[in-house]
Amino acid sequence: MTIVANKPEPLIYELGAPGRIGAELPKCDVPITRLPNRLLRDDLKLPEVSEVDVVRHFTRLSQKNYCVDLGIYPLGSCTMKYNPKVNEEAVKLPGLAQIHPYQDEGSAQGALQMLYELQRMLGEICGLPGVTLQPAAGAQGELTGILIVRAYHLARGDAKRKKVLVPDSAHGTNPATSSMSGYQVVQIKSDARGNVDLDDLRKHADGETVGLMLTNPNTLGLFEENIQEVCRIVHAAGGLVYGDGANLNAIVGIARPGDLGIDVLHSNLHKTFSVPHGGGGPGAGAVMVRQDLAKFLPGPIVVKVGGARRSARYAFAMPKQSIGRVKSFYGNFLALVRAYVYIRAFGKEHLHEIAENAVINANYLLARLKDTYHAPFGARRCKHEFVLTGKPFADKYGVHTLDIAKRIQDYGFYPPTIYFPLTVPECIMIEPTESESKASLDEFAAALLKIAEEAATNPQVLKDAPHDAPVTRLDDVKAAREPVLCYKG
Amino acid sequence: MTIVANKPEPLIYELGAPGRIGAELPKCDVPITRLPNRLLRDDLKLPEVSEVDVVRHFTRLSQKNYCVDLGIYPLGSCTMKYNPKVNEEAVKLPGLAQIHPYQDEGSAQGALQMLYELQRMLGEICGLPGVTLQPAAGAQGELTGILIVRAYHLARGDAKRKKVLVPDSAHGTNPATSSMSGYQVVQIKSDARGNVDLDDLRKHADGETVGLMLTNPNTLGLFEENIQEVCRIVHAAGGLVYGDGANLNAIVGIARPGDLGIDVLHSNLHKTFSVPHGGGGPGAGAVMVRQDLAKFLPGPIVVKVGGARRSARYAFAMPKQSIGRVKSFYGNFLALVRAYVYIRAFGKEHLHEIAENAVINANYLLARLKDTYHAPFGARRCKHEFVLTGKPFADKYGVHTLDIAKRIQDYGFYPPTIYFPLTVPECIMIEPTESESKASLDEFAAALLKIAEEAATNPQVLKDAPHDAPVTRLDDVKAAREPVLCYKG
Amino acid sequence: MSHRFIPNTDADRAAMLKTIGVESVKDLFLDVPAETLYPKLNLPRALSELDLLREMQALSARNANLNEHACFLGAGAYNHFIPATVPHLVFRSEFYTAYTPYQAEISQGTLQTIFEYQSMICALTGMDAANASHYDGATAAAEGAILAINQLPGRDKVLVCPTLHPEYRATIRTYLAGHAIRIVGDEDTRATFEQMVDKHLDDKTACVIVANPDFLGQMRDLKPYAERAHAAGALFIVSAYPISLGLYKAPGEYGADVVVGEGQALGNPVAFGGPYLGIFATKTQFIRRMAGRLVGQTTDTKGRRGFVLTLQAREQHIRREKATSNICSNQALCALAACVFLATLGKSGLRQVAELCYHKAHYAANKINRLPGYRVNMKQEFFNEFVVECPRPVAEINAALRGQNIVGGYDLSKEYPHLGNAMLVAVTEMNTRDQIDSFAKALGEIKAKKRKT
Amino acid sequence: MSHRFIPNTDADRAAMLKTIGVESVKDLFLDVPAETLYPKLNLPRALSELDLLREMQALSARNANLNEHACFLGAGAYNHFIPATVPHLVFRSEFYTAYTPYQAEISQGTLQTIFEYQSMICALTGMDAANASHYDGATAAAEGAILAINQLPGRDKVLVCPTLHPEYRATIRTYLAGHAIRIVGDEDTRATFEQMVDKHLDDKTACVIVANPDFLGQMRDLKPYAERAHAAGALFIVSAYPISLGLYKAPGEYGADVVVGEGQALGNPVAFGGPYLGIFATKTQFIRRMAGRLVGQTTDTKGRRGFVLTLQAREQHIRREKATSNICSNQALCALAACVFLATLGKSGLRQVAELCYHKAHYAANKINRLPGYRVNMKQEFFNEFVVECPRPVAEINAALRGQNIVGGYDLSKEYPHLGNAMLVAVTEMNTRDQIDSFAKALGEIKAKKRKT
Ligand SMILES: Cc1ncc(COP(=O)(O)O)c(C=O)c1O
Ligand SMILES: Cc1ncc(COP(=O)(O)O)c(C=O)c1O
Repeated sequence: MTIVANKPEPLIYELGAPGRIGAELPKCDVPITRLPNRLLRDDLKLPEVSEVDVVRHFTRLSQKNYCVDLGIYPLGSCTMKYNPKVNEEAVKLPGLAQIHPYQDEGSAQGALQMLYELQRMLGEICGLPGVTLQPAAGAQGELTGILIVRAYHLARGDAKRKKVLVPDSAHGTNPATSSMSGYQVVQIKSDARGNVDLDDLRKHADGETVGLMLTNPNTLGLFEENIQEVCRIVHAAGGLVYGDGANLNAIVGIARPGDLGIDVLHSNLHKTFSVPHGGGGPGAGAVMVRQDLAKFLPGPIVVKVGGARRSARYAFAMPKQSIGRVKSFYGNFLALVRAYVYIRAFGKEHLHEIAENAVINANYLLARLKDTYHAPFGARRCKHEFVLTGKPFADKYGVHTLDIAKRIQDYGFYPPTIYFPLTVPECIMIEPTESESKASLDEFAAALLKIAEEAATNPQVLKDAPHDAPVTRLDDVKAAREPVLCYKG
Repeated sequence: MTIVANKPEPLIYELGAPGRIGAELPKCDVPITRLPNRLLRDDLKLPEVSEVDVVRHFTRLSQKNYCVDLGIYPLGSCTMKYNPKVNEEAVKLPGLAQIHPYQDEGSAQGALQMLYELQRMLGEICGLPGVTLQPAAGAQGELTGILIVRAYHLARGDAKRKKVLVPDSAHGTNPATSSMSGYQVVQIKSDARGNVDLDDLRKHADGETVGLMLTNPNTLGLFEENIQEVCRIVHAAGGLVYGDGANLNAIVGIARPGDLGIDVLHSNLHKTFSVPHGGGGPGAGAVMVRQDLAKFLPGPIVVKVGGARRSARYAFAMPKQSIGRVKSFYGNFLALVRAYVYIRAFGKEHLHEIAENAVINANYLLARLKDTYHAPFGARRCKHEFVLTGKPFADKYGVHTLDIAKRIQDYGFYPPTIYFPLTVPECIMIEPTESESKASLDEFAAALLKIAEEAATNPQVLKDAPHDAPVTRLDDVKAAREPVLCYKG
Repeated sequence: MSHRFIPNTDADRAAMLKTIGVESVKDLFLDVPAETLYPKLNLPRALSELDLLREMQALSARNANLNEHACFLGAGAYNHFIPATVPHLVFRSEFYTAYTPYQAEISQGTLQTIFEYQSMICALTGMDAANASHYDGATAAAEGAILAINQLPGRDKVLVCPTLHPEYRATIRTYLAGHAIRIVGDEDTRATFEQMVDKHLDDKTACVIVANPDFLGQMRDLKPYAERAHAAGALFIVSAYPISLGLYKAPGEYGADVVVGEGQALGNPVAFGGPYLGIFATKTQFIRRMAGRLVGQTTDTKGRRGFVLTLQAREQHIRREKATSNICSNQALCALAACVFLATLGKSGLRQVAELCYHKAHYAANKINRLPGYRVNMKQEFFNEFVVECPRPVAEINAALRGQNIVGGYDLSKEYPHLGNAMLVAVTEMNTRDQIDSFAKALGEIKAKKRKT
Repeated sequence: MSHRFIPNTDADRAAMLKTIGVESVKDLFLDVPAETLYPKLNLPRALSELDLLREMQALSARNANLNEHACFLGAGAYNHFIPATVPHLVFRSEFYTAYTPYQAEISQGTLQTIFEYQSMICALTGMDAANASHYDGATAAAEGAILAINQLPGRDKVLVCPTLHPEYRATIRTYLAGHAIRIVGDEDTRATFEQMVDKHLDDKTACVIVANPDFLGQMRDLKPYAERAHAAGALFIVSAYPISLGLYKAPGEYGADVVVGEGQALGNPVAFGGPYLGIFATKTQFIRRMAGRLVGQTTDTKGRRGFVLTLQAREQHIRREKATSNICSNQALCALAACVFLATLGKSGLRQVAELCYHKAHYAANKINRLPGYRVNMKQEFFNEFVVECPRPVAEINAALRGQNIVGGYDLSKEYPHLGNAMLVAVTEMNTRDQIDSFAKALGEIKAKKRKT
């Protein structure tokens, strides 16, 4: 509600009063035991508010947020698709939400079966049959994957490989993962068409190469045109190709990374498979590998133990040469439930429509915008997303991509990803996803075209944007210079 | 979200496109039967939208609404208290939401027990042991109650009574109910202290009098100081006193209408007992009566058939001389569940705190405002609500109560009830409820005091209000003169 | 002492009492007769949230719920699919913790959704205007009768068809108890519509109220009857089952003046009978006689479209004793559920649901009709509900079915004794073929058992 | 052909392809190797929403859920009360369908709630700064080790206590697999903390990681150990169980440099192990070495308070290979649940929960300790979890308990073989006295049974 969202909301600590309570617990129904006084705390600085205070505070705050359920959220590389509501019904079921990870396998066969089927379906969709569902997000999938590649080399007795090749357009998690895994990062150039520069790749792919981390389609939204050659080069050097499957939404059901030559892949289930993004997470980062690499997967994974359809039983098992575990338990289980529900909702008949519509939508938006905004790779068809550059506006009117992004908010939309990938100056990266209709894209395009006009005629209105949000532009520098990270009250 | 709530939202019919779908049903798993073509329709003008369209449309629309969960909602006479979230958990339970009203009583003993206990608790709280939970709202409770009074007179063979006495400050439903029941309405004056004018009452209470419909505390927020005398007068004339319990929140746990002399009472469970108001309903309007009137209650009601605590069984039964049924089935069941949960949450220890805090809050707000706004009954303590009059502002600055109400919105609050009761010119009727904290009342008072200032210094800003809502002031006259009541497309 | 639902602390209260100018809270209740103050209440003790939830779970567990039982019971309350969008959107607090949109500018959410609901109901029923809801199908029917009576002063007869829901007929009688109105037509529950009309329709008749499908499931072309009613100068009121309207002609097409109905099936759970949704729609000429809230379109001072409560001069808060009805709070949230339900299913989805009901019900009827001892009149047109003549009392059959997690049909023996051991069976899209087969099998076995003994 | 989650119609697509300038959608995939296009996928067929829900209900029904079972299992995942406010608020779409608040102005809801979460975690742990979450307790512990290693270059040893959760120790090992770091201390699971430290702590030690309460439930005053770690120049990292912090001293009070922990217990359901919440908090001096999102307070151009992601130069999207971690998506919604949980319970509520856990656990331990054949070390300080020496293998006992709808404790035989037949029992406020009594009774009977045979 406008009139409320516009008001500043106090911190929860600034609400309430001493002695006010928001919950009552049952009376203690057992005899009291003496408390160990010397170990106890004196005070606890938590809020003292009533239930109505809590509800109003967070309800009001929620209205200071944009979200997918309000409109297009075209954050490039994030695949902010619509999250079907049936997902949320499924995760409330008591036999899914209220089961303990250590309870006996025999008393959790439904959960194990679901995990098993999800492993199988993801393996099938990606063309890589070994699957772990343990990683909690894409980045953790990357770490998992690179540690599997490491295990692969070590198992062959090859300890000399130290370099991970990473294209310059890669997401920051790729190089960060490589160093977390103890490797050096070698950056590979892109060519003029946005592909991996084959010469540069050949130059660096050698006996020290652990592998290549390849995002395909890449973060420019372009499908690697030489994908098979790229994989051949890396494989010839003895390395493996790690696929960053963040952009799987572009090809899901249409082409399988495994068929393209990828050896190890993560998929951000919160992107392609509609797990809501939760304001930053949780997601899930399943990792799929070639059959011969399955023995290195972190565990436990779920296996079928005997029995045909009806009598099948499922159990947890540790792969033989497992890299270990990457977190406790079995992954973000309820996120996995959502991914499972989503895949079953599309089924084999409809799965490819996701990618088709995502790609049509991106190309359509690109077509609508590219005469006005400069599209560095506008000569190519894009996949699920595309990049524009705000450079001409910066040069001509002193209006930066940040200003454009802020102004977009005034038109009632979430802005695209900006300043990424780093290879494109003043980059604007747009991913509409298949959840948008043509009408929605037309509205969004109209706003961007209007803003382009404003950049020329009234640049200040961009620089002062946003005007209509709950706050005006916030001072990032101040926040970092004198960090205030918690309530001092 | 401001930037979204400010945009006009198309009608659902204006969204979507031919062939778009929002749901799929399971395939038909039985053989097809020929359809009776001559009875079938040709076309059905329903929306064609996808699930994401539906979700966004209604999510956006929701943000064009103020609600209790956003802040104070001081609609006088409506008791817009906070609705505890545990209520909403309870009504989702499958054994409450997913049971059929005609299923065997033996398979619904939990539901019947709950209804039985609620009947008993409401009877206890009101001091009137005969209870029906069937009425769907206060107004239907009134109809039920007056028909019970009618049945009482007829059962005594007294068919001559035709007049229902209704104080001039009564809610519109009271006179409307009287005529729906086939009676004439005789309006009774209020005296200078806001009580029923005893002389006027004596004048009209006679052998033709069916009874008196009394709201106590009345709609001025005042407790009837002569309550016992009022009841005596009516009883002496052979009439019954019907209590409109809309304002029960003022005395719940502190005084029982039955003890005060009321014979028949309805309670709006959505007011005193926290059933959420649902944008207009559903509520529930239980009716409580003296023991000797219980035989007239509409049915079925729930009775206990044999058995002590554990072995008790519950059944539906029709009271012997029942007025019949006032709707299908047994009342707004899930609303009753909420009321039950609410009463159990307070229990006998805390129930009176509801009224105490509601009354403190109202008197506090009255104290804060009465020097600035004219409080016609400011000399008296109020109960859960009070009235002000905007007349001085109208006279001095040409600013009307409507303008004040509209301006309140700009301060981020829902306005009070206005122009009711009709006995107070330019009336402003404020009911804060016990759900507000002192801090919340202080904020609200500050806004009202500021507006009073503005009325003097800048009346136009009131007349043009609201400024910050999703729309500016709407043209009621146009709506009524050329009614557009459905989408014509 | 603090309670979690009351934010004020002792300190707050003390400060407030001071501002008010009293010593203690008791001083605020001096106008209440002292002897009645603070009664000792025989109520249970307060429960924490956890204990409360456990209490409710325990109550819930003592009821047989339709998630775990196959349901063949309808008779005015139907177990239909509710898409996840419905609870998700209806239980946004902005909707469910608001009230009647008196202040239009900050209630556009509620107002626009009601306007959309009205539009959808008009589309379903073929009427010009629908109100924002009545309490349920029964009270909507009663309000329909009142509209007719008010519209046609001097006419004092209301004709109700014997196959109008028994509870609707009862409700109409209660609503009109205080008025000199004769409610006739259902004296003989076996009378056909023709017989009933022949007997009663005359120039004193204000309206004829009939259900389609009727309580026994029969679906008819009512055009001839509408014409007879109109010829006698009476209004023709149809009580319709909204899911059937996904498939069948709108009552407006065959002459209804008022369409009422139980809207529960549109996105509201069966919930032991409530809250439900009273549908009420009529033609332009009767709008000003309608009861209940109406939302109309208008513009704001900047010319933008907006919505307001309109034609309020019909209502109790303006007209008081002259109002069309005393209705104030209604079933708005159930109407919102219907609106979201109809938007989600849309044109094709509602038709699909209706067709599934039709095909499954006919499959079930055929199957049951072939069981020895059971009979269904397959000649009769029906939508998703039909009468089964049974070899034993329905109560006995239902008791046996319960043991197999089946909720059997409605026992017609009390209201329609002439039908003998008759069960009214409803089938919806929620009944799988397996469920229907098991139901038929279970019925078949009950018959068999009887033979053995 | 349309799917309910894809709004574009054939007509939309045709128009769009025309604007794009291609004939068909295939033309947009010409850069994909042709032979790989449109693989035949061995997947099940699409399901309607109703069928999907039934499928999920069937899967759910095959798991024994804790609503219907008394749970005495903890070991890192705890069945605690979740107030209704938590799901109600967390599942407002504005929160759960948003993403990382990159655009601060229209993400103030997420940002302010994270800031509040950070503040509450600081209050619980006694630290200066907390991040917006890690994946879980295990990964938070691993990131703690990495912080220490980065902070103290040249030190290549991480000391982990044998009573740190086995899965946390495993995760730390995996996380550091690619680095020349020795992870030591848990070789001998029976070693006391003193023995472990005596053996390993030296000037190569980057940090000491210890849990309080530890995996076996023991609660200790860790001050002396913190002092020893600090004396050796190492960081002291404590893994804490947040519910216990409602009662016990904050680790910051006894010298922790970093506090990590599993935050699931704060408003998140056990959910078969995820999503959970990795708590990570530290002192001001280490802030710039922290991984993960951090929210800071600032002002807008009009001077109003607002919140932004800050100190991003630590993170992968800015620093790439030099980042403190690769973490990007985190567990924000679980942190929001914790924030709402802590706000609702507040100062007194969290203490109440902790006390209930304490008293009930001690009641249970006493009771079990008195059973013949069972033993609990009542001398040892514990919060709500304790080790029970059992007369038979725990797997057998648990199998027997299952028949009585009891989920027994954690079987320690694999990870702590020296304890013999030992069961780790957790008791929370969710366990009623009745449940505890039944549990003890059932245990007692298991012993008895053995005697008979
Ligand atoms: C290309 C790419 N790789 C990896 C990631 C990291 O995934 P996550 O955020 O799930 O850890 C992202 C996230 O946005 C991404 O876009
Ligand atoms: C005093 C009074 N009486 C009766 C009613 C009617 O109650 P309901 O809206 O529940 O029908 C109201 C409703 O606001 C009221 O305030």
